[in-house]
Amino acid sequence: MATALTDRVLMKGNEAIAEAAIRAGVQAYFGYPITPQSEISEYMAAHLPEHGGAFLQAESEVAAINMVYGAAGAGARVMTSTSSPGISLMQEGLSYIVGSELPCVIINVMRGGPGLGNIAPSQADYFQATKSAGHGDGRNLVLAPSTIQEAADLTLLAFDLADRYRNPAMVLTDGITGQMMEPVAFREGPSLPREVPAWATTGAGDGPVRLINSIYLEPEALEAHNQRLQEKYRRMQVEVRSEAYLMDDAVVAVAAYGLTARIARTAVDRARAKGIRAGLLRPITVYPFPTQACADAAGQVAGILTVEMSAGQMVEDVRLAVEGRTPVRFYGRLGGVVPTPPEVLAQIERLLSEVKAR
Amino acid sequence: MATALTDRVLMKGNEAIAEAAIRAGVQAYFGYPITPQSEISEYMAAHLPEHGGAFLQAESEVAAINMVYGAAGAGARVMTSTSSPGISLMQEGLSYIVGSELPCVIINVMRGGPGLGNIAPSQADYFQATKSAGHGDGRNLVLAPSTIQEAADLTLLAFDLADRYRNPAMVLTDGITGQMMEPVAFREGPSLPREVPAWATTGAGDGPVRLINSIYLEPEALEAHNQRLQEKYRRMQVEVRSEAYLMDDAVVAVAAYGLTARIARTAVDRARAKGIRAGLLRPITVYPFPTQACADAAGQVAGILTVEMSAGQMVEDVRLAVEGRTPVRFYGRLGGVVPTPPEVLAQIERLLSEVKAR
Amino acid sequence: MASMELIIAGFGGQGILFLGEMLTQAAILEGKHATWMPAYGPEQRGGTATCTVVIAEEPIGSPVVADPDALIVMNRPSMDKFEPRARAGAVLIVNASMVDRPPERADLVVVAVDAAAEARALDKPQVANMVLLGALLAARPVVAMESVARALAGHFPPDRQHLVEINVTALTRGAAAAARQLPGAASARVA
Amino acid sequence: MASMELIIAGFGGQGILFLGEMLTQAAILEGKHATWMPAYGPEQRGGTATCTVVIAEEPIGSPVVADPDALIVMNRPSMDKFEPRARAGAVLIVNASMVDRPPERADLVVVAVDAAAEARALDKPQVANMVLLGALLAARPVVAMESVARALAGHFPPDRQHLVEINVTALTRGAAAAARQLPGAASARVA
Amino acid sequence: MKQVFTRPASLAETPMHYCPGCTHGVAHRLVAEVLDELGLRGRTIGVASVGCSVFAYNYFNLDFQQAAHGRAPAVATGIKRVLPDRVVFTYQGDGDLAAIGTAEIVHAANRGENITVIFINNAVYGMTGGQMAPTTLPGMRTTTTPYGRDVRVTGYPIHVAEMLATLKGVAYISRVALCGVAHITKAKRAIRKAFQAQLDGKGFSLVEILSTCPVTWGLQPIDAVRWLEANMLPVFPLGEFVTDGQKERA
Amino acid sequence: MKQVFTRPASLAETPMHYCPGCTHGVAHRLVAEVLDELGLRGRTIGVASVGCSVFAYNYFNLDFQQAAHGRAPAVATGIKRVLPDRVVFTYQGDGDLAAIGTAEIVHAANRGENITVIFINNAVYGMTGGQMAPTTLPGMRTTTTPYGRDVRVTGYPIHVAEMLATLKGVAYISRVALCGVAHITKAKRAIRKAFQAQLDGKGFSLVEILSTCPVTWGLQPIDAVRWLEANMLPVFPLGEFVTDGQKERA
Amino acid sequence: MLKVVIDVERCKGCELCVHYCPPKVLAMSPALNTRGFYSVVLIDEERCTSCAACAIVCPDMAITVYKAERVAVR
Amino acid sequence: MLKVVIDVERCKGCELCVHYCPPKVLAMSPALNTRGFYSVVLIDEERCTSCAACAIVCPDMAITVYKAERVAVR
Ligand SMILES: Cc1ncc(C[n+]2csc(CCOP(=O)(O)OP(=O)(O)O)c2C)c(N)n1
Ligand SMILES: Cc1ncc(C[n+]2csc(CCOP(=O)(O)OP(=O)(O)O)c2C)c(N)n1
Ligand code: SF4
Ligand code: SF4
Ligand code: SF4
Ligand code: SF4
Ligand code: SF4
Ligand code: SF4
Ligand SMILES: [Mg+2]
Ligand SMILES: [Mg+2]
Repeated sequence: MATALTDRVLMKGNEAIAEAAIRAGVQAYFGYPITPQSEISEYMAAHLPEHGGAFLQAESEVAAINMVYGAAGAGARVMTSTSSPGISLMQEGLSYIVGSELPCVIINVMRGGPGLGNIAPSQADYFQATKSAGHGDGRNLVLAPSTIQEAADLTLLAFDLADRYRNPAMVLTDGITGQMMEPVAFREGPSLPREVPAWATTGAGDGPVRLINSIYLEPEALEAHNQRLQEKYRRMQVEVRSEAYLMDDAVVAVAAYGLTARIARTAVDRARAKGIRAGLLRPITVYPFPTQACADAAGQVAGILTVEMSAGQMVEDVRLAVEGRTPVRFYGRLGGVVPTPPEVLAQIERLLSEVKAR
Repeated sequence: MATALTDRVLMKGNEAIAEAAIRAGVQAYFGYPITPQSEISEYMAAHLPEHGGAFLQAESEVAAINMVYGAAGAGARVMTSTSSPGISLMQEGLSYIVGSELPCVIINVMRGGPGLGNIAPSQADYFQATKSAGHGDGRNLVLAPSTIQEAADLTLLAFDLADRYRNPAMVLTDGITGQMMEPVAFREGPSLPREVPAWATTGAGDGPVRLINSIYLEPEALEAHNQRLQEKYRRMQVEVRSEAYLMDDAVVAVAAYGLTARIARTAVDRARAKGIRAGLLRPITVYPFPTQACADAAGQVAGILTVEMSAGQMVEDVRLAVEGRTPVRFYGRLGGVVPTPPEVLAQIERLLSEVKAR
Repeated sequence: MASMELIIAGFGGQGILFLGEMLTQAAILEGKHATWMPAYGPEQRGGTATCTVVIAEEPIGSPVVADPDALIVMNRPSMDKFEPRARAGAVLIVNASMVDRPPERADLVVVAVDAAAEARALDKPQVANMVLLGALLAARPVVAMESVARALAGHFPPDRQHLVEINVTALTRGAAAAARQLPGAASARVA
Repeated sequence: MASMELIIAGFGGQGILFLGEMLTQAAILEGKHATWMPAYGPEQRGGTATCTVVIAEEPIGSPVVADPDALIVMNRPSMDKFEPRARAGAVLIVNASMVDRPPERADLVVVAVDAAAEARALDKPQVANMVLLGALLAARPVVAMESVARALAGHFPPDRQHLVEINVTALTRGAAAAARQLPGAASARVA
Repeated sequence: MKQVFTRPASLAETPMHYCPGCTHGVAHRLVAEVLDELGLRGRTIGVASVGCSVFAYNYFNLDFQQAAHGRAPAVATGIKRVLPDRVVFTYQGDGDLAAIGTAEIVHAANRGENITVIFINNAVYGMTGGQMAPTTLPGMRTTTTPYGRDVRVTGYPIHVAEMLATLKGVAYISRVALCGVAHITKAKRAIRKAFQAQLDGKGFSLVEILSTCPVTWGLQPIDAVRWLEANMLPVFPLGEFVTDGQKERA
Repeated sequence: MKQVFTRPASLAETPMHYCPGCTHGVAHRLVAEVLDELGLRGRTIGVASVGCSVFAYNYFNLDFQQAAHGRAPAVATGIKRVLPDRVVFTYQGDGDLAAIGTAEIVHAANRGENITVIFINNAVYGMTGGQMAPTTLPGMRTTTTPYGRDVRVTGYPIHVAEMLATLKGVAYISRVALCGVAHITKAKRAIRKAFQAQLDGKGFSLVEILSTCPVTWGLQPIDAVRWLEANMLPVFPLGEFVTDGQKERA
Repeated sequence: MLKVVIDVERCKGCELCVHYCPPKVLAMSPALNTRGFYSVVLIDEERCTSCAACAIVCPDMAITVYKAERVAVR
Repeated sequence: MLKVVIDVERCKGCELCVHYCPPKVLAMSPALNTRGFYSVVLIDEERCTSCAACAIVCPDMAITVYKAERVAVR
């Protein structure tokens, strides 16, 4: 799989995601334009039909997610992409998708909120993505790429995980990762065409009929269904992925994901350059969350600094993992402002001095 | 304010909420039918016009929440009500409402999910209600009544808090509390008509124009706006409310809200009858969450049992408050199944024996 | 006895919710605490209906009852479903017109009333539910019959007040039928 | 020097994103790591445009640069906004045709090129951006001019390959103009 | 003895949960008969909506998807786009299709989405207990118009067939009623034409079916049929609004 | 010297962010002139939508609300229901109104909601960079129809004015175009009639305005106007579709 | 076998068939089925024409209709 | 004062006014405004009829039009 660095192509994150999906064998894409992710739709419009897939611009995000439901239920590899307000509109559909256990991929290129906000990068939809898929107790699998290479790789992985667990998989990224360019090398997806699942409503033949459904009128039946789902979420824990950078001898850890993680990485490098033993703990899956990795770090470091482009969301998962065993501090920028390496470095130093003072 | 017990009227929770809203001076109601809360709409249809208010059945929950936005922005006391799938559909509108800082009241009579689920009671929308109002970093104020009297009282309070903080306030309840009857005595709301806020777009006169808006294109401007919002959420912490029942000498605490809390209360009574020093910690506001009350309890009891009609949501807030200082166990029923007092009692006993075994 | 955890179960259309409501209202008129909780099946018609009523002197915790100390079962499926859940010593009122088997448990106070027949005797089939409520109150006088009469009076609009009487008559008929089956003390209370 | 954190800023329509892309592509062709990050204002036309390019031998952390070590400023507002942010010792390439003031800081390596005039001299106003890139590479040869030429060749479709030459010419003109202002060592590298 | 009336194979044995006399059951049977007659059972996918017909999947002997309230046309689009050679239909009520699902039905029609829509107009939200629908008649009492629908406040009964008939993607649209044998027979013909349009690849087809809801109307079943005849027929004229849309427009 | 052309008072001084030659600016001015002439400045509330006109509130000298994408008619409804004696209008693009906002516009119209809608049809999503709109012409290239709009896949340009004209709650609907002085003058007359209908309490009024988007069409402003004349006028016929709806129907 | 066979357990007693039977040969039975509904009986088979109107209007597919087979006389 | 006054800073150089001026008395100016747009000049005031066509088509309200006031001769 190792690719010579020069074999890589320079691509926007949005386009790399679209291309990765095509290579993963996506058979249908339904979406509605919204900045900063419209390039995904545009790339699909230009290229998916030539690969035999269906591209359709839906009349809204509500329609798009329900088209995804229909196509996924009919057994196709399918995806949609949008940005924050669009994800809000998809909450009901997502809940139906988790309830009916349909595999599909959703891309959220987060932008500044709340409301119309702006089109600058953000990480303020973390709770919405990780804590629940709409109403009810459903969950999305959530993958958070930090580079464009990873955006492509995780898009591919998202399709596989979605199929493996019959569950929506979300790639949670941001306006900068969507809009920036970086070299990327593509891997090919699973063998095409993948098998049509037996549960899919393909209207084929005279065998027993198939049903895609989330209504269970009897509480006991709905409870049993939910228990199955919860049991599945527990099984998903094996998919947890995270990266530890310079954590071996770290006395202070930065926890961050996505764009913020790579900014934090530069800050960690600068801290090391100043002789501070900082490390980076980077969740790659944010649901399932790398609780164990955080808990382990808690036993080692003098403090954890969580950095997000939000008012503090992932930091709750860090705190839940750490359970008070080490101080957890938070640094966030809001509304599309991106933290810079010097800012993060300053926070690392501040955390250290705070910890020492105690 | 004390009312003779016999002055009370027997009413369904849904109707009591509607009547309380009318007494609070609600000027407009927009909603879309959904079980188990349609009685709220029906009561409003029958009675709001005679109080000079506007009742309109919207074409959807999406339309309803945006009508609420318009009416709230025009300075009216306004509310909507729905149940879980409808709340999912309102996520974008809610995010606009928090972003534009509009006061309004939203009732969520939770039902079994995910997806279409069923119409039985549930508490599985806790994360959705408390962690974020749609995309972005916005928050709802969230009140969780445990009796019908409290449903009426908290509805009234919701209007006041909404106005005080220019923020949506949600009454988070469930299908049983909405459908059951219990005696209720009504308090009158704030002086009517309340003053039209100066920021409202009333199209009145030739003064400076007013604007209701959530777009701030410059990241720095949106960050400043968000910081104002976060500062407001910090101020809201003074509104935290919870009830401690038999906690003074408790060695084990049950944490539960809403319907589950009253079931837990019976279980606590039965535990006491068996000589177990159990107590109940009941959040009344779930956002802001009574973190301090939980933290205090953590210092006192040998363990906390959190009971919910969900797969475990509020328990995260309990854990965040407790920070590992006492074991926190969870007992949940799903999909519309309601935990019974004997089940909860068994869990209390189990927690105690577990704790003793250590 | 001032408290009760009652489940009423049967077909939709048998007046189950109304029975529960009148009982609950009667308790409230007496200054007690009370909750009324319905549970329906999905169908608009012909489904099953259940109603749980809790009456107590203290504020009520759970309106949900797992192990009732009183039961009114209006049809066979309800009998099959709820009999096993009753607390030891609970009162079980059986609608003999619709339940074709005797109870299996020996630890319950059982009263079987042919409510349909009693109601037919009054020429008002709709009041079978009040017959059963009367039977319940005979066995477990958690509220006074008089309070139920007041609740009924409060329920019917002015132009339908004449219906109060027939309902009260049904109540007393049910109580009388039950009294015949109950040990002396309880029947004395009914009189 | 093998790494660079560059911000290019000016009006939309000045070819800023393209400049950045060609530089980034050149770095990649040399096997380096590189990121290109745009930032626009809300307007479809006439707004401001910024592009950040980071080039490094190691995987790149932050694609966001707070304190650039290289700057190309294409108009006065960009000069005002970004000059104060440059790291000490950074290279500052000034588009003299649009920036009507000298820099205020003394700790920067400044090269001012009248890019419009240079491009006009080539009868191709559109290549002003390449003139500035040439100037940058003269001052900070983070990639070889040759690699930019290859990037340009890779960019233009077959029927527009003739445009490669004029762009390369603009590059070298810019480099030459810069060389005249730079201390000996740097200008030697350009040759 | 020859059997002259048989249950269609596309219908399952499961007894239906509908209220006594509710014509949802008749509509189900007509669709199933048409699918049988056209030989489509093995290649059809139905989409159930949210309304009293939410359990339609239990009654049809077909692959089915249950769609979110109002979104059946989007779900059907998703299916049809990935399985263009299958027959796809939705079965939707007037709350589902004409209120919350307005955008989805309009755009499926406008795209000429090659699906068939069975649209049950009973002038009310049946499943949730009888609230006003967009098709509720002026003056009609429902639980959310307790004093009768006031058109000045809530507008007029919406004419879905006529509105969609203005869209170019539509191949077939008609309105029929389930009152009496003759109308039921006509309704079946309309349903057949609608599916035939899909089979011919002509685009979007829809049959609006005036149906009874005895329970929420508060009427005995036969009185409900009479009420439909007396009150709904004058407001919702029967007939074919588009018969060969795509051809005309090609 | 007498000033024969003045900025209307209902318009603020703020320079507009629209691209050179974009006729959004003309539409703004016409609305403001009408509000001035009818003396409505002090009692009007505008609702901006999501599209290039999202900042309309900066340009109108009026109380304004900015609505979520497509939901302006619902927001306007909320305002009008609590302030029935104020004048309320929405300003929406074709993506906003005819795609995501279809349900809200149809139901506002059907309810006869007493508001005025200014509907800018430029056949494209301007703000997001030129994707297909429901009104995009057959064969037209956009960023999501890179090979031209294929009507078999995406359907036909939707005719909003004609579709809404079938609804009974509508008092006034017309379609005008912003190409040249005569058309602009007619457009203003239509806008005036629409607001007059609201003032007269007649119900829902809408003016569909064919407008240019030079940038995403890839044309110079004057070529964009010519393109509109040559390509949009034949597809979207101008005229009045409903002129006194409520009266006719009363 | 009767010309009209009613599946009593499917019947919900809506009476639509009774109303639409042209010769009026159907009637409500006084017996309840296990779901609590009265169902329908054929009271005059003689006059039944096997026209199937009852089955066509029955919403619950509770009716099967048979016709005496006659050898077609061409 | 000129009959047609152009607010150079508002003008975006779209040329619509130039095109729609009946006597063609407007032209693009070679100067850029501070926002980077070329703007418009009145090149032949004599022939300007103060018809306001330019102002009516201008999307940016960059044009004010004046007319010489004549005493009305009735
Ligand atoms: C998002 C959402 N909103 C509301 C509901 C509640 N709901 C269920 S069915 C229904 C309306 C059904 O009416 P209709 O479509 O006319 O079907 P009918 O029952 O009359 O056949 C509603 C509003 C829901 N399930 N989901
Ligand atoms: C829920 C949601 N979806 C998508 C968007 C992105 N978006 C912004 S404007 C727009 C379309 C604008 O097109 P139109 O309404 O035609 O207005 P125009 O810009 O052409 O004037 C879209 C899709 C959004 N802001 N919110
Ligand atoms: S409520 Fe109405 S539509 Fe629903 S099943 Fe009953 S009669 Fe039919
Ligand atoms: S993108 Fe189009 S509609 Fe938007 S401002 Fe520019 S020209 Fe106007
Ligand atoms: S077949 Fe015809 S005649 Fe015989 S019972 Fe049925 S409707 Fe009546
Ligand atoms: S129509 Fe069908 S369900 Fe109704 S009474 Fe006749 S047989 Fe029974
Ligand atoms: S007023 Fe008329 S004549 Fe004068 S410049 Fe303008 S368009 Fe031309
Ligand atoms: S129409 Fe207006 S903006 Fe365009 S060139 Fe003329 S004055 Fe300038
Ligand atoms: Mg209906
Ligand atoms: Mg547009």
